[in-house]
Amino acid sequence: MFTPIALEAKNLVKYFPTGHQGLLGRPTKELKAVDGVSFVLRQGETLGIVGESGCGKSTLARLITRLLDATSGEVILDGKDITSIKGRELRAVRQKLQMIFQDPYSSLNPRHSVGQIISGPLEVQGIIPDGGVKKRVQEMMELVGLNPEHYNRYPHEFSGGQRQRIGIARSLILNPSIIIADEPVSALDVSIQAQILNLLEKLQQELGLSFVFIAHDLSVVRHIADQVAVMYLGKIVEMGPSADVYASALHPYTTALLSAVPVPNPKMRGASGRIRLEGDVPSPVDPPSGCRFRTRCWKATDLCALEEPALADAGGGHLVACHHPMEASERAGKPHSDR
Amino acid sequence: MGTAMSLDEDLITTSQQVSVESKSPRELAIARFQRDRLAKWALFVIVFYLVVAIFAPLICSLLGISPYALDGKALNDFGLPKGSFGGISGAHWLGVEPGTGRDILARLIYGARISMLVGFLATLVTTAIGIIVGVVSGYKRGMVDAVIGRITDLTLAFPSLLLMIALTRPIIQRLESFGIPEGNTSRIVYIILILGVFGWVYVARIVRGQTLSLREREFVEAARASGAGTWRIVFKELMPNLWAPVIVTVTLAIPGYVATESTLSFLGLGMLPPTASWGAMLGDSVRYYRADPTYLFIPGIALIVLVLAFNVVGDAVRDALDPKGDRQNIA
Amino acid sequence: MFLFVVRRLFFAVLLLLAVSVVTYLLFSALPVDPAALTCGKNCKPDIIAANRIRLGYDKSIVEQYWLFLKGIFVGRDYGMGQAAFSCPAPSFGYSFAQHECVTTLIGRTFPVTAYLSIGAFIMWMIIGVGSGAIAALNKGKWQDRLANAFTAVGVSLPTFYVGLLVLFSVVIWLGILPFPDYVSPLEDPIKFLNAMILPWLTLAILSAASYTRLTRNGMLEAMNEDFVRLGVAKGLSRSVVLRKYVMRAAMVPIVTIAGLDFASLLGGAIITESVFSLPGMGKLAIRSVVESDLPVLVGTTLVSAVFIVLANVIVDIMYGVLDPRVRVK
Amino acid sequence: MSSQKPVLIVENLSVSFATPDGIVHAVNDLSFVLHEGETLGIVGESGSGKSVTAASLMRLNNSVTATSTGRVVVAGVDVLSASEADVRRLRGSEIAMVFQDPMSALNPYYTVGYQIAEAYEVHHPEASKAQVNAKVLEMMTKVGIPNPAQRADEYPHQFSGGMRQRIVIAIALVNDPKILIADEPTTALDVTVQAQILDLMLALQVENGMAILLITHDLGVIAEVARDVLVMYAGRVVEKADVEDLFEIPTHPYSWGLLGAVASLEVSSRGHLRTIEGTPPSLLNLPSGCAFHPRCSFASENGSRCTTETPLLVQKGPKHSFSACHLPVERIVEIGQKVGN
Amino acid sequence: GGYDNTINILTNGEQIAHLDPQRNYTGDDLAFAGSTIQRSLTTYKFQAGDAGSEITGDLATDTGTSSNGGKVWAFTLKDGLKYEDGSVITCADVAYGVSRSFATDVITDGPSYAMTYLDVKGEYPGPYKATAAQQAAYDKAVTCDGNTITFNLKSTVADFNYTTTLLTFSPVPKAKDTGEKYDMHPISSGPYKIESYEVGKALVLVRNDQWDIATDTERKAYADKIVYHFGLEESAMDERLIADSGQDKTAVTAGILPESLKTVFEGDKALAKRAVNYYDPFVGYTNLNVKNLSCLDVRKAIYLALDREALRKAGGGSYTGDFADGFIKPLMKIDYKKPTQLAGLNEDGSPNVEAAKAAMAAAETKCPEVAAHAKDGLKFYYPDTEIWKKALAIWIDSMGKAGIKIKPEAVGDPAQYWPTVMNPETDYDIVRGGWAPDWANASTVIPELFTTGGGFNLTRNASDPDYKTFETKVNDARNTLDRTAQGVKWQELNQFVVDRLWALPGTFTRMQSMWGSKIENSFQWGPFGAFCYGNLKVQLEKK
Ligand SMILES: Nc1ncnc2c1ncn2[C@@H]1O[C@H](COP(=O)(O)OP(=O)(O)OP(=O)(O)O)[C@@H](O)[C@H]1O
Ligand SMILES: Nc1ncnc2c1ncn2[C@@H]1O[C@H](COP(=O)(O)OP(=O)(O)OP(=O)(O)O)[C@@H](O)[C@H]1O
Ligand SMILES: [Mg+2]
Ligand SMILES: [Mg+2]
Repeated sequence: MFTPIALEAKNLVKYFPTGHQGLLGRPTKELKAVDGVSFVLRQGETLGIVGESGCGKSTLARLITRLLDATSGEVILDGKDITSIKGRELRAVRQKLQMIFQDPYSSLNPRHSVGQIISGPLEVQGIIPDGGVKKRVQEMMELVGLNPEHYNRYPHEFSGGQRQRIGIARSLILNPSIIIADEPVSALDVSIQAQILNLLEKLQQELGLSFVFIAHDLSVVRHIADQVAVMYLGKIVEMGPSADVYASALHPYTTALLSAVPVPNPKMRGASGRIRLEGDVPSPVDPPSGCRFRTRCWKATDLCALEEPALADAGGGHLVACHHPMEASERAGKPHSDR
Repeated sequence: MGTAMSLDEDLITTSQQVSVESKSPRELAIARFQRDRLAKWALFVIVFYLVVAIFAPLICSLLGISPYALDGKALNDFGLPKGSFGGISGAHWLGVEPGTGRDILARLIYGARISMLVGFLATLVTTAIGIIVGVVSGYKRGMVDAVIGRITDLTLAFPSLLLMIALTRPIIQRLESFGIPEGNTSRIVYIILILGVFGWVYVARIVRGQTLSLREREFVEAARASGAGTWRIVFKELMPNLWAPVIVTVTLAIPGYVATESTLSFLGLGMLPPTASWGAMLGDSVRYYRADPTYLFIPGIALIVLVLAFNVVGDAVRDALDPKGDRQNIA
Repeated sequence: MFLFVVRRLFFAVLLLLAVSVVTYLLFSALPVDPAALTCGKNCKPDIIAANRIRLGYDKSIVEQYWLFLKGIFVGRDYGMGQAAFSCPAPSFGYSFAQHECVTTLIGRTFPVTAYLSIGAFIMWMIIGVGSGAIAALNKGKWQDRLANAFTAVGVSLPTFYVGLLVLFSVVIWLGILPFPDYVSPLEDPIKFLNAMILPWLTLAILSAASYTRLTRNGMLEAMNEDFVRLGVAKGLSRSVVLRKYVMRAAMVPIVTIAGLDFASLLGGAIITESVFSLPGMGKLAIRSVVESDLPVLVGTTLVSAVFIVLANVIVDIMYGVLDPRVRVK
Repeated sequence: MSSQKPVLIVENLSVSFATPDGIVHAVNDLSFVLHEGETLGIVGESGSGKSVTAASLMRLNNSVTATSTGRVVVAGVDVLSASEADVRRLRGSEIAMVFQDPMSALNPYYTVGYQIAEAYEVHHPEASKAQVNAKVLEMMTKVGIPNPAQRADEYPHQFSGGMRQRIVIAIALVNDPKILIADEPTTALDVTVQAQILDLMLALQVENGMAILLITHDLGVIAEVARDVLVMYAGRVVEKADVEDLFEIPTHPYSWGLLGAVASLEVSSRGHLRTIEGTPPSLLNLPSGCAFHPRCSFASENGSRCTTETPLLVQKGPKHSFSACHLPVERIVEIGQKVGN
Repeated sequence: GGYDNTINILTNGEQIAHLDPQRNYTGDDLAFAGSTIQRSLTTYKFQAGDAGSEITGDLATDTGTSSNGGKVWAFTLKDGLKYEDGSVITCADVAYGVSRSFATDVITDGPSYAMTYLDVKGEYPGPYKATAAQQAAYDKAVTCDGNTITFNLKSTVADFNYTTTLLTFSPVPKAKDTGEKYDMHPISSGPYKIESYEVGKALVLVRNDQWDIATDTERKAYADKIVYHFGLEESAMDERLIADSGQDKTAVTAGILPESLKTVFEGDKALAKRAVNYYDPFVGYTNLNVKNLSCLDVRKAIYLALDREALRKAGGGSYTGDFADGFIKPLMKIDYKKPTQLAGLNEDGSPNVEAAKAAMAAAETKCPEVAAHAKDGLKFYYPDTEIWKKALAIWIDSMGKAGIKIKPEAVGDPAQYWPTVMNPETDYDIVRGGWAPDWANASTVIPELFTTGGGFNLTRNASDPDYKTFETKVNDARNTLDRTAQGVKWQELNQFVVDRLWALPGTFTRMQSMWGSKIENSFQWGPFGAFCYGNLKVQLEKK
């Protein structure tokens, strides 16, 4: 654990005002999209964030990249809180901190050529690289596995995987040190997903990048992440080294999540010990008191309703926020033992 | 899993691009447009009208006609054109204007200048304001959007035609006192101004709607993430995506404004004599539906042809620009 | 929902106040002196001065506006002695050109405009939605092109031209109908219909256009929706799917726009009323412009603003009624 | 293979679309049989023709632009050539469908109860109001919607994605169809909800004995649910096998790639995932011969055959696996065994 | 079939300018109100042709008696005169009515003859504001003695009994006077009364059963009902009369649009029989702003260059009138003599460009500033209608040929035209004009149009060196008691103005009217140039 810290989030909170009521139509409620998230991203490592739809993953990504302003909390980059910087300073930070988006279709401006798209950040930052913009863009294209001759083509002429490569090239052109990837492969076909994951890993190794990698697919995260954080309703419920979390999940939610993933092995069909969660994720407008997962948790007790469990280290940097973490014995029937 | 790993290498082959040679959106749009024969004709009509308008003096002098020359000899004792079909003759191909004997063809050609000028300029002004306001309010949302929204409501709440008429004189006077040349110049400026004041709202609404959906697209966020400011996003990222809806509005707006000019002319707020405009011709001609029906139809048909041409072109352009236009249909 | 309506109404009232201020200011800035206009041909400066006082134009614009506003709620008196008269609340002022309280004038002309608007509305909805549906169901075929051409011409030709063409062709060339001569429907419904059918038709031709477009595009869009496919997959017949699924979805934007169009018609179909000699509010308004009859001008402008603003509120509420997704918020 | 009686027979189905850019051959020469109570899975990448196939089975494709050939026989009726009235009688009663996106599959303007009732009434015009209501509540209860009496009067947008998909399933099953086509029924849902929905479908299948045609791109889902599997690539079936066989000894290079590319929870090591390089072909301009050959690393083993000759679907595996590949059986089994579980 | 015993009057106007008798001052409206709902002391005979210009007693038993050299006029009211409510029409009511015309702040637009002629001492602001003393002063000027009303005038007015045909001298019962609003519902003293009046829609007159035909020698009241239809589309009106169906068979309309003239008069014979084309009392002319155009040569150049023939064609051709030779129409008989015309002016109305250029050349040396002004551009105020647009085009074209420029100044709304140009602050060079005498005496023309005190002087000629001479001559003519001698003086004054060209003579207009096939008695009433509305008759179906 001597790797230096690339980025640190401290107690990040984002509430969205919602619900119009009252004569003047002032919003009266708050949607707690991200509610006190802290993590540390170390240099050259990948932090995977998983969680179901609406749990606040994208909001977290937008908070870190300053696409949204945090309600409270800090994002520390190079020892400095960047949550309230503005103008030139912010623009400088943006060189270091880039983002890859989920949808390779909507994240590329259909009216811009590939060259324009990839060089966009250079233009915005007012950087003219040695050898000219075009050369640099073409280098980037080669790096991500695109044919540099396609410089003048338009996004619709590319397949989903290639488009995602364009997006990646755009995020790399400023030589960032940290990349926040918000579900970069969710929209892609399986065969293409693998190409992109491989590419990201290759880039990380070659360029020494640090990644925050967001996904709802646990298998994908497992593949790429060093550390994993599991989110539920705006909070991190479990976080730790990837291997630990997957092998011995402590939070009931993590366990359920893992067991819900269909296994591509018909022989495992109907395996016992599968945990099926009831119902849906509650509304983030008025989340359950105490532990937010308690409404769907089979282990919940009265305590869970009264007291919110803190995210505490259960050993080896494996953090969990649960009053009744899973025991080793409970995981016995876990379906994912090696075959 | 060792076997799998070795196989991994087997499977990786560098395969070349297999996508068909495809065109840029622009080329694609042009190709789509060119497939539409009707649209090409319509475009030809518009260009023809434009050329005629621009080169009106040249064309008229080539044809040896003038929009101002009175020809009392072509009129009978009642001031109506002599001969049948509104006095159509070798000298006056489309007949003469009742009352003055001026050549209708020449007036139609010159009238196209004013009508198209008003149509195009008014459209330019309304779309320019509309686009900017629409994009800004759609993109900025919040306070800006709310304020613009209230202004929109306010503008829409007024009966525009009534105000247009009521304000003609005072505003023209004001304009002239600002040094805008008296006469038709100040009238054209007024018409464009007032159409602009009331017309931007419609464009702005459409553009705002489009912008609202565009800004949800991730490429806008991507631009922000790379540090782009509002202006860059509005002009570089959003604007290029707004052309399709805007072009359609424009093609409907131009003939619409030509019609408005004629309504104002009908209400006695048109161009000053002896200037010809289609509006004045329409307003004048309806009175001769019995005495000189030929005259009644000539400016009307000229306008209808233009309107249809714009419409066909507008639709074709929209279809051509719509990336999924051709694939959208079931039932 | 209740709060929503209250809030919308509250904003509507604010908006109307703003409209009234702007209208008042705008028209006070007109280079006409109402006092001089009411003073007649053999006018002398002292008469103008007297009239100015009698009409309240001697006061500051703010005070005038205040009196005007007050008049709406408590009525207003003019002049004194035997020549005095008063306009009871709600008073929008007094028209010297027509020797009537503006409210009376509006009250008298409004029904005509209302009949005109309602009839035209029904007609253009039938024509517009009908031709839009035909166009959508025959996308790309001649029916579609025809509907398209029809709408284009409708949108772009000036009202007076279409109106007069309709009038002349139906009445003079074809001789199908007598000349329209407005009679109240309460008096003689047949004559009333005779007088209204052509103006209805004119407005319908002009306005149906945008509805044809809206319906066509709305339906085509709806046809691509998954839920329409599910409707078909349920085994529903084509007509049921079209009606309950496609039309229903296409109707929402149509109804809302129709509400606004209807409201602006209520403010006076100026040209149509003039062409067909209908004694409606539009004609009243245009006349007040011609005669610089400021009180009537302000009054009609405000009344038509009231309709538009109200229609906006109603449309918002309708939106909720029509679209359950909006309703619950 | 199932010995039960066939409920759906598809023979040489081809579907093409006339687009301004040319003819899109979305489905080519597809044949399969679906038996009573059976679950047939179709996997394939985006654009491989899965949804078009599903739509063809109910004749939902646009009649103007789509041309379908072949035969689709349901309850003795050839769906592709029957009259509209005949097809309508089948839709919803014999053969029903669950769509991919529960967010857009329900009509936003009607209550969910109404939409279920409507589906029932079309095929039961004689049913009384009370019967219909009872049926609605029964179905909602069946698909696991708590508090059905109250929720029947709510609108789709008031339901979560999972709940909506349950409603869609209720609509599909209200007439006890013999065939249920589920076109990516869980793709839009979260894993925990996906698990709920899959469980529900299987439970209902057991109860009703219907046949399910499950379309997905998720091999995990296939592995959990399907009995037989069709693997589609570029509008063609490239492999047809029993699910266990497929995972054990896949017999087509594309299947190999697919299985290999799946990031698995179990792979503890990080590092390279196997990939299928290149991108799926354009259906407007399919590669000659085997459509997969430009992405296939084994194509060279067959000389120029792969680029000139379209392989037929023949039995290739040791078991009942059918594959459309020019590689010799031994080579296929050799590689298939390495790739399989 | 399809028609009743109802006269339908069609107009595109929105209302009758004034029904308040003291405010009514338009030929057509005077003919209408005076023949239907209001009676004055005297009236023109309800007859066609010259007979129509003769006056007779109306409320008064005769045409009045003058004394004191025409300074005192007395009229005796007939017996049995009643208002529509049955109350008796008294002398006091007439006196009160006349007094109303002094209240010019409320009673606007009416003729001001009562104010000019009556010998009221001191200020009299009309009955609404008058103090007791002021009222007493009025009551001295207008006195009642039983049924006899006596007017004391400031000076001799030889034809005061013509003045009393104006409805200014119509009675108004004080108790019923609603001031400003009286205009909408005046109490009837004639054979008809107002049933309803909606501006922009219709005025409906029905029989007034309190009116006694025995008291009235002129009014016949044939029709049961008279409906005035307002706000009709202009061209539609002509079409309705041409079509002549249903109710329109008993319709009349004043004025035919130029574009319909050919159809009406040269189309169908039967149609031509239902129309009339006659000289009305109007003279159309063009005012020149003498203050700006202070140079006679420039004015001559304008007149010579003007294509009057083209102008007339634009307005409908020769049917619409003859080229005027001055400002007094031959109809005026005794006051008319053809003036000698400007040298070089073409009789046929065509322009004389050469002469115009010569005049301009002369102006260049004599009055270069004015000539320069004319070249720079003369402001021509015109009402923005299609016909006037064409007229302006002709003006621009004709003047251009003589090197004179016209700057068109459109007054958008025709209704605003007069208020705009009458405004002393409006800086025009040229404005149109048109005037008809109040009665057959040029004293209601020349002084009105060309003296500074005139009600319709748009020539701004006070600065002209000849003006003083002119004014003296006018006063002389006015004070000439002998009508023939007076007539000669008006003839000379007409020549004087024609020579000075303060205004350019235009046309002696003719008026065209049409009526439905079932209308009788549709003669044009000379003094008003209008139908004698009250005596229009419906030709009822023979049963
Ligand atoms: N701009 C916003 N205004 C209001 N609410 C928002 C906004 N953005 C997100 N939310 C809400 O915040 C919550 C978290 O949203 P977020 O997009 O971060 O979730 P997510 O984990 O990324 O989900 P998904 O997997 O669907 O992308 C959701 O309930 C969402 O509705
Ligand atoms: N109406 C249509 N017109 C033209 N082409 C169509 C039409 N519908 C589908 N296609 C084309 O047919 C091909 C197969 O589409 P289909 O929707 O069946 O794919 P899919 O396998 O369901 O993919 P996904 O996993 O993305 O749903 C695609 O290339 C698609 O573009
Ligand atoms: Mg997200
Ligand atoms: Mg699909």
